[in-house]
Amino acid sequence: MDHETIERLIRLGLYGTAGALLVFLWVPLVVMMVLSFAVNSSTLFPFEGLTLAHYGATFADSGLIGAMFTSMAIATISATIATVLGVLASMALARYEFPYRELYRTLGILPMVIPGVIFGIAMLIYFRTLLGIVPGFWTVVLTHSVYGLPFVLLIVTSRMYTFDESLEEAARDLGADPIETFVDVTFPVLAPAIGAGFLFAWIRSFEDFIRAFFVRGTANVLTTSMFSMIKYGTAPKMNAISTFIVFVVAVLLAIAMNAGDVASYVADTDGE
Amino acid sequence: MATADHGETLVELDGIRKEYGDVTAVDGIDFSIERGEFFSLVGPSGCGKTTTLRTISGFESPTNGELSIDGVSMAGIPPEARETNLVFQHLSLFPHMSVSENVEYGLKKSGFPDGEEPDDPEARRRELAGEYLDLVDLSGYGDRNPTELSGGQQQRVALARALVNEPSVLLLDEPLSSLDRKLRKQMQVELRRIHERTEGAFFYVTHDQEVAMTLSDRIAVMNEGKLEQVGPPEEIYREPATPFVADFIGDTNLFTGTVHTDGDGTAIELADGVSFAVDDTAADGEVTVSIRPEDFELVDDGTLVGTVTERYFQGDSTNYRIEPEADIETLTVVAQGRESPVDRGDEVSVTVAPDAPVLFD
Amino acid sequence: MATADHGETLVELDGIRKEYGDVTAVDGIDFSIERGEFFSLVGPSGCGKTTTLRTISGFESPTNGELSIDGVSMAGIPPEARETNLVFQHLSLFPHMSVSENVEYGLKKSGFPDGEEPDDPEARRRELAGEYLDLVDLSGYGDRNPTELSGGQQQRVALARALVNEPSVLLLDEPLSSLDRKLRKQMQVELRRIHERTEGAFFYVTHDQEVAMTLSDRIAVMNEGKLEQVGPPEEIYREPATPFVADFIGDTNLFTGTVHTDGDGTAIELADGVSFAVDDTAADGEVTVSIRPEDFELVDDGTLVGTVTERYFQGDSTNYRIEPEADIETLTVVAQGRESPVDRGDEVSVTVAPDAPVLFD
Amino acid sequence: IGGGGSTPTINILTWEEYANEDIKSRIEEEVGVTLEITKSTSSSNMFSSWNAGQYQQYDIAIPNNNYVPKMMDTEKDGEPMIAPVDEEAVSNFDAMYDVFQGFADSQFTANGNRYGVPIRFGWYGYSYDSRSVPDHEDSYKALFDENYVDADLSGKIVMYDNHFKAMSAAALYLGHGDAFEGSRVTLSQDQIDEVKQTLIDQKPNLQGYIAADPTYIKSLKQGNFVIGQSGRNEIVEMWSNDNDWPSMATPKEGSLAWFESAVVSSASENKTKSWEVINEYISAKNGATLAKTGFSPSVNPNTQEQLTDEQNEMYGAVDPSRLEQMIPFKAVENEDAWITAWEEVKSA
Amino acid sequence: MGDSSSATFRDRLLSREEVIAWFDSRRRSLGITAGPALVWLVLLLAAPLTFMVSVSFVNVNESYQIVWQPTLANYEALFAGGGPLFQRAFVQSLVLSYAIAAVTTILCLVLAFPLAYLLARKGGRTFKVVIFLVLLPFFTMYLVRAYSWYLMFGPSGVINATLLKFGIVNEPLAMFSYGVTAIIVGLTHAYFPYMLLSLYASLDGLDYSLVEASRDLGASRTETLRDVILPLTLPGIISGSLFVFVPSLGAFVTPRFLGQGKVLMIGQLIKDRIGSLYAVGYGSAASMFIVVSIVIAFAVAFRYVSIEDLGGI
Ligand SMILES: Nc1ncnc2c1ncn2[C@@H]1O[C@H](COP(=O)(O)OP(=O)(O)OP(=O)(O)O)[C@@H](O)[C@H]1O
Ligand SMILES: Nc1ncnc2c1ncn2[C@@H]1O[C@H](COP(=O)(O)OP(=O)(O)OP(=O)(O)O)[C@@H](O)[C@H]1O
Ligand SMILES: NCCCCNCCCN
Ligand SMILES: [Mg+2]
Ligand SMILES: [Mg+2]
Repeated sequence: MDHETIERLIRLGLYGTAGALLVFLWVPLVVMMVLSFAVNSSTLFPFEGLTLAHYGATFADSGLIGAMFTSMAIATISATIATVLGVLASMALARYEFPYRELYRTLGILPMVIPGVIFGIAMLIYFRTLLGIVPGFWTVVLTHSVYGLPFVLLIVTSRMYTFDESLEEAARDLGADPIETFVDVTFPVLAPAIGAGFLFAWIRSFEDFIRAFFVRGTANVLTTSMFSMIKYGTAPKMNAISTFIVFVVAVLLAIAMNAGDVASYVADTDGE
Repeated sequence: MATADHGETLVELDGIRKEYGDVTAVDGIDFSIERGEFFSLVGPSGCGKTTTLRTISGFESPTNGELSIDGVSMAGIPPEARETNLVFQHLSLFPHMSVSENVEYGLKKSGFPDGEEPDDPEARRRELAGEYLDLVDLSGYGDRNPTELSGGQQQRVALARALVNEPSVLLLDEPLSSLDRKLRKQMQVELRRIHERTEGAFFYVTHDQEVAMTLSDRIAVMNEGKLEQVGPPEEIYREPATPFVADFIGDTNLFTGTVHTDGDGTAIELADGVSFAVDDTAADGEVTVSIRPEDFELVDDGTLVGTVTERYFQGDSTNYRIEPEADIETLTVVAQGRESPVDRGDEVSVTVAPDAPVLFD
Repeated sequence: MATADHGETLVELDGIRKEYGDVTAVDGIDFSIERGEFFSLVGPSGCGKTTTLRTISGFESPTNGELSIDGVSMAGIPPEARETNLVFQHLSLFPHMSVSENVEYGLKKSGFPDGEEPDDPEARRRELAGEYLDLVDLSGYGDRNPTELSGGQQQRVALARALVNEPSVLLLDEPLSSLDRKLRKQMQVELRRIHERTEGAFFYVTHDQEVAMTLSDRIAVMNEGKLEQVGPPEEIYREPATPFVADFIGDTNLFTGTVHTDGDGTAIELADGVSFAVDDTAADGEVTVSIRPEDFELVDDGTLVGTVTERYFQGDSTNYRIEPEADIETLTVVAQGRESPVDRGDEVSVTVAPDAPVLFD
Repeated sequence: IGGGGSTPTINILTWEEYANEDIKSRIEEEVGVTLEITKSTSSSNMFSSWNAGQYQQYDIAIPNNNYVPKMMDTEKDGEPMIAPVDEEAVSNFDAMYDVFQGFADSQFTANGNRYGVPIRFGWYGYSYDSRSVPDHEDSYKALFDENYVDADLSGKIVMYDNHFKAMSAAALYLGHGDAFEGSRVTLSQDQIDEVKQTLIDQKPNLQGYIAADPTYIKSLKQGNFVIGQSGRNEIVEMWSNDNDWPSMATPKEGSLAWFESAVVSSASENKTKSWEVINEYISAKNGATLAKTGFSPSVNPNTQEQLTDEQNEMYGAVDPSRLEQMIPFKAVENEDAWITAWEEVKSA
Repeated sequence: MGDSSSATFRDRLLSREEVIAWFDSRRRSLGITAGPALVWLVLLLAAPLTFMVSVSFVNVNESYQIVWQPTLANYEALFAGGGPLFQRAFVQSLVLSYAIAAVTTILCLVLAFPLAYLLARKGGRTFKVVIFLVLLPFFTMYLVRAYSWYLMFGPSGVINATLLKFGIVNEPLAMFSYGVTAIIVGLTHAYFPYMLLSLYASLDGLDYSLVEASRDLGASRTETLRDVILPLTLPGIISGSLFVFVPSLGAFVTPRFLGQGKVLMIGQLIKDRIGSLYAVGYGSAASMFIVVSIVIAFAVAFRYVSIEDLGGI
């Protein structure tokens, strides 16, 4: 076989694997979406026809929709806290040398890599036994604000490292004081990374089941509702709500990817 | 614009010293920049040029020494309050602002237009920014994003942004080093032109001695945190104060030799039987001597005989490496003009006009 | 090593054309590289130099045309099977290998030492790598990590890594562009020296015409995917085939004029009353003429009169911009040597030796 | 349309059927409260979440009877976590089958206080698809002994994903019925090990462990398995949906009977209202609806008047005397050892 | 008029200078930036984890109250039970979890590499579309992804039903039943994007001319992969592996639904203990093993990678 043929085969192999992977990533989701419109909502065969009834039932389920709004509220508050803390911490890490800096950084990454079960339990016994706080909405917010921090930290610090500090000096040089410099230059330049960090923290909170499970108290969040839906085998609503979420995320992601270079923030936070 | 007002001291550095922990970046230097002049600071990488410039602009405060601008001590004055503006090596244009917004930014921060409440300050700034974009030949580019411009155009935006504030001193840190050769040549000409059209002094930092020589009214040569020499380009090139300056500014041949003075005048002996008459009598005994490649002349009966080992054609001149018979360093000799009188392997002899060698103790 | 064996064709490009979608990067070029020669390809950015080089090394296959090395067609031969080696612009030293391991890598891949089972192939490779590190003056640096070396040293490692395989052609893509001026000059000298000590041809790609002229046996000038001229540096500089070549190689003044031939010989008229005698009779009628800055002579009674608007001191020469009285382009004139006979604002007149102007149709 | 701001909210942690809209609105109207019902899927979750602090957020929980003593034992600030029954508020108590009144006395009473009120009941055995599993004498052997029924059941058996239910079945199969006699289930360590080994040996034949009743029904319908440990209510539900092929078996070795019992948190600010709500769950009308919804009989025999004959046969008039041959749910001795053994089964 | 405006200007100037002075103190600006997160992390991460450590050394009594008396009982309980050590539930479950996490990690690595390589080499529209297709599942809820596989697997799940429907098989295939395979597939699907993004970041940062240099020096494609690409993308491989391995190790939801109760991973074991017995001591002690092994994994990993290289996530 000559060189060109080998090249072609290798290329074919690469594209083949990549294509197969996309199929792997998508098939179960597509099946689920199809099932959300199917009368028989738990498997494709025997196929019994199409219906929108599952969607009707889902959006009529005030408990489920309420839980979704609770989750959104938790995600928004906790991601905001994580973003504020994370951006400040990133500035410290990127700009200053200080004792125990590595430890600080490691501590900041840790919430992301501690298994949810363990973090959830630790928070539960901490809130309950040590602090005597009754778990609920706010304990989930607190837990998720810590959980979301690493995502902001990682994305923003790596953007920070490539941030050209001479931009700030240029602003100072042109007559801006430190605060104006931050407002006029630092923040706008970092904004896409900060936005990406917020988005990540938001999604991590919104999709978290296990931490919320332990510390939610009587608050109903979407994931715990979905969890019991799966456990009870209430597939129709589960399919419908899941499909709805995939759809919303797709639209938002498409908008975000057209508006800014989300892909590079997610995939390659080194920036350019 | 116009009419530089030379002769009056604008910036004065007095014993400026800057230490970073153990590192002494700038080791006590004094010089002054005059109103309206084009002053360059040159030296090898790491010699302290940027540190000096950042001290003037206010981003570093000196460990020791006094800096004053326009007679006012700058101690404790932050960068934004100084009458200096900087053109950064990597330009540092604000990527989230248009070209015009970049130029307007300094105006806005300085409260321009000040005094009475003008009708539309925004428009006034935009207008002035436009004038400065004209100055740098970028009319009509105001609405673009900086990233949509070529390297040379970005360079000019950076200039306009700094110039629009009409700083007493415009500080430029290697502004041309990221450009390619053609553009660099072009921008050199532009810089001179712009300097002439504005009133402020330019303080230009570079390790490229060619650019500095071409552009400057005066040059300061720096090495390892210390000043070696300050003066106009011709003086620096023709009368270098130290071997370092001779070597750094232009190409040169450095030898060690002994100075003998007798009835015939002064001569320097580089090795047994190799000696040249010299006019320079500044030094005596064991000396270092600098002879520029173009100061050698290929003659039939020179005192220095050697073999041509390399010949580099350079278009308007030809460069030779000559291995002398005597036990001295390889020579670099330049023959200017179209003629390339000798070739590799030729045995040649060279001589030097007595006014050419420069001696150092 | 030693004894270059010129005259025999080693690499032959025949009608090579490379398209990327709509872009024609290389537009049908033919040239050949001879065994042992130092051949440079120069041209402005984007003209197709790298594409040509990558075609030779096998990283691109030509859309049309034939490439052969040593008489063998290279169609379908992958890079690893070609007798070429590359020195990359950004060096591309393996950061996870020591200097010596970098140099040994190619040996290992080529199965050196081959034939019988040697006692300790590892050691044999290390030894040979050591020899090549010697060649590039890096003995004793083998155990370092490439990142622990200076730019110039890294450059030499890259050379050694490519040379150790004793390629028939060493391909170099802008290998000096990331170095600063002093180092670049130094490395030029090294490159020539190393080329002489090895047997292979060097194919050197650059946009820096100065370096190409200094180093090459022959130069090919490329523009927009096409070859403009191939020849030795002197020929290219003195007898450029096109205005593009004249302008790209060295500095020049380009004018349009009319050629008149009468009893006195041939003369070219640039404007009313401004004409020079010329030896070149290659063209006729309306022509473009190229006159190098150093070919003008400042004289008392030249035909071309103008005012000095700029004066750039350059050490061994001085550059003037002269605004002619006649309606022609601004001149660039170089006065070589120590003397700087005129100053800004002076009225001067210049003349040109008849053998200097080059005419183009 | 209620009284607005002054209506207290009663928070209940209980099984899904208790949230039935009809029952809920009737109770809200009758008692003058707003019910906030959180669904739970297991008694152990009800217990552990209350223990973890949620007793402060709920007024009522309705776990299985065996968890009531555990809750009585659990102290918060030196007091039991749950409050004694407000006898006056639970006026339907007397209408209950005697046997449940007896259980309440024997299991839920300490220091002269009663802490729990039974609501509905049922029992566990196993059930199977009569189309593929031939008739046989009801015995746990069907689940554990490969040769007991004349069919290849390998990979078609399910068990409960619950240490108490699954291990009890194995213990009964092994003939350790006497361990279920006292006030607690008392298996010796050796017996626990034997149970464990039996379950481990059974594991390769299992299709899986089933965690929730609806999953059992769905899976059985889909034919994923043909025989499995189950509650009676699942099968009754299938019968009422016109699936006549499932059969419910009451193994001769003994069945486990449960009755869900309501408790009120000691932290509740509306204890009386809470007991009134509980009382409503065993009224004739609500008890009948609850029975219908969950396919499990109420502890109040008066519910039969609200149901059809067919309904009564399935989940209305089930005589609790049948429970007397059965083994009531009870707390286990040495639960740690049970759980350890169970984990070993699951991880084997 | 003019006076008052200049007065306010002066005030502004004053406060502005104060602010500048305030910020110019390095310690203060360090405090402002590093401080809040530090407080947060100490109060909501370090403190709970430390407390968890101490809880792992105490017992819970019959009234389910913590008895503050140091004991090793919880650690003993982890290894309680008869038979050889490796048959004890905790050990088995731990080993199984490690094995599942390891296989998942390797699968993700092997599958993600080609795609990451292509993405890093290609730009333009295709890149955008593909990255969109990869990111979308990544941004949808984890639970949804696990659930979608729950539909696919099982004796009558979509895969088996489809195979049966088209007569490809007569009996549901056991390999598509719930169990370890299903868990690994589910976890791979769930955490694959982490690996992809890490690898992508690292491959994208790889100077491709190094690959060409290797080819130029005579190395074949596979040799180049082994000698150059893999060693140089090691940080990406390691960070991607950590981000897949660690959550897989402690996974709860996926094994819960895709294991059909027959598989007990360590996350479930801990959760169930707490759920049924409120065995916080036992749960804490078991957690220590995971946390310690994660810390060790990171300590080892950080000998090869710096935290900056983890940027991809
Ligand atoms: N913030 C700093 N901390 C420590 N050392 C520094 C710092 N800034 C500069 N230096 C050191 O001070 C010396 C002078 O640095 P400076 O940047 O002024 O050199 P330079 O002449 O501008 O060099 P170049 O031509 O490479 O830009 C160098 O040795 C440098 O390493
Ligand atoms: N892979 C490619 N795909 C599309 N166009 C390409 C590709 N590689 C090169 N080109 C285009 O081909 C032309 C020639 O490119 P090439 O890199 O050969 O130029 P060059 O002479 O080496 O320039 P430089 O001096 O800037 O390195 C350019 O217009 C370039 O944009
Ligand atoms: N269909 C719901 C049945 C509820 C049964 N409760 C059973 C309690 C046994 N743990
Ligand atoms: Mg500098
Ligand atoms: Mg190129």
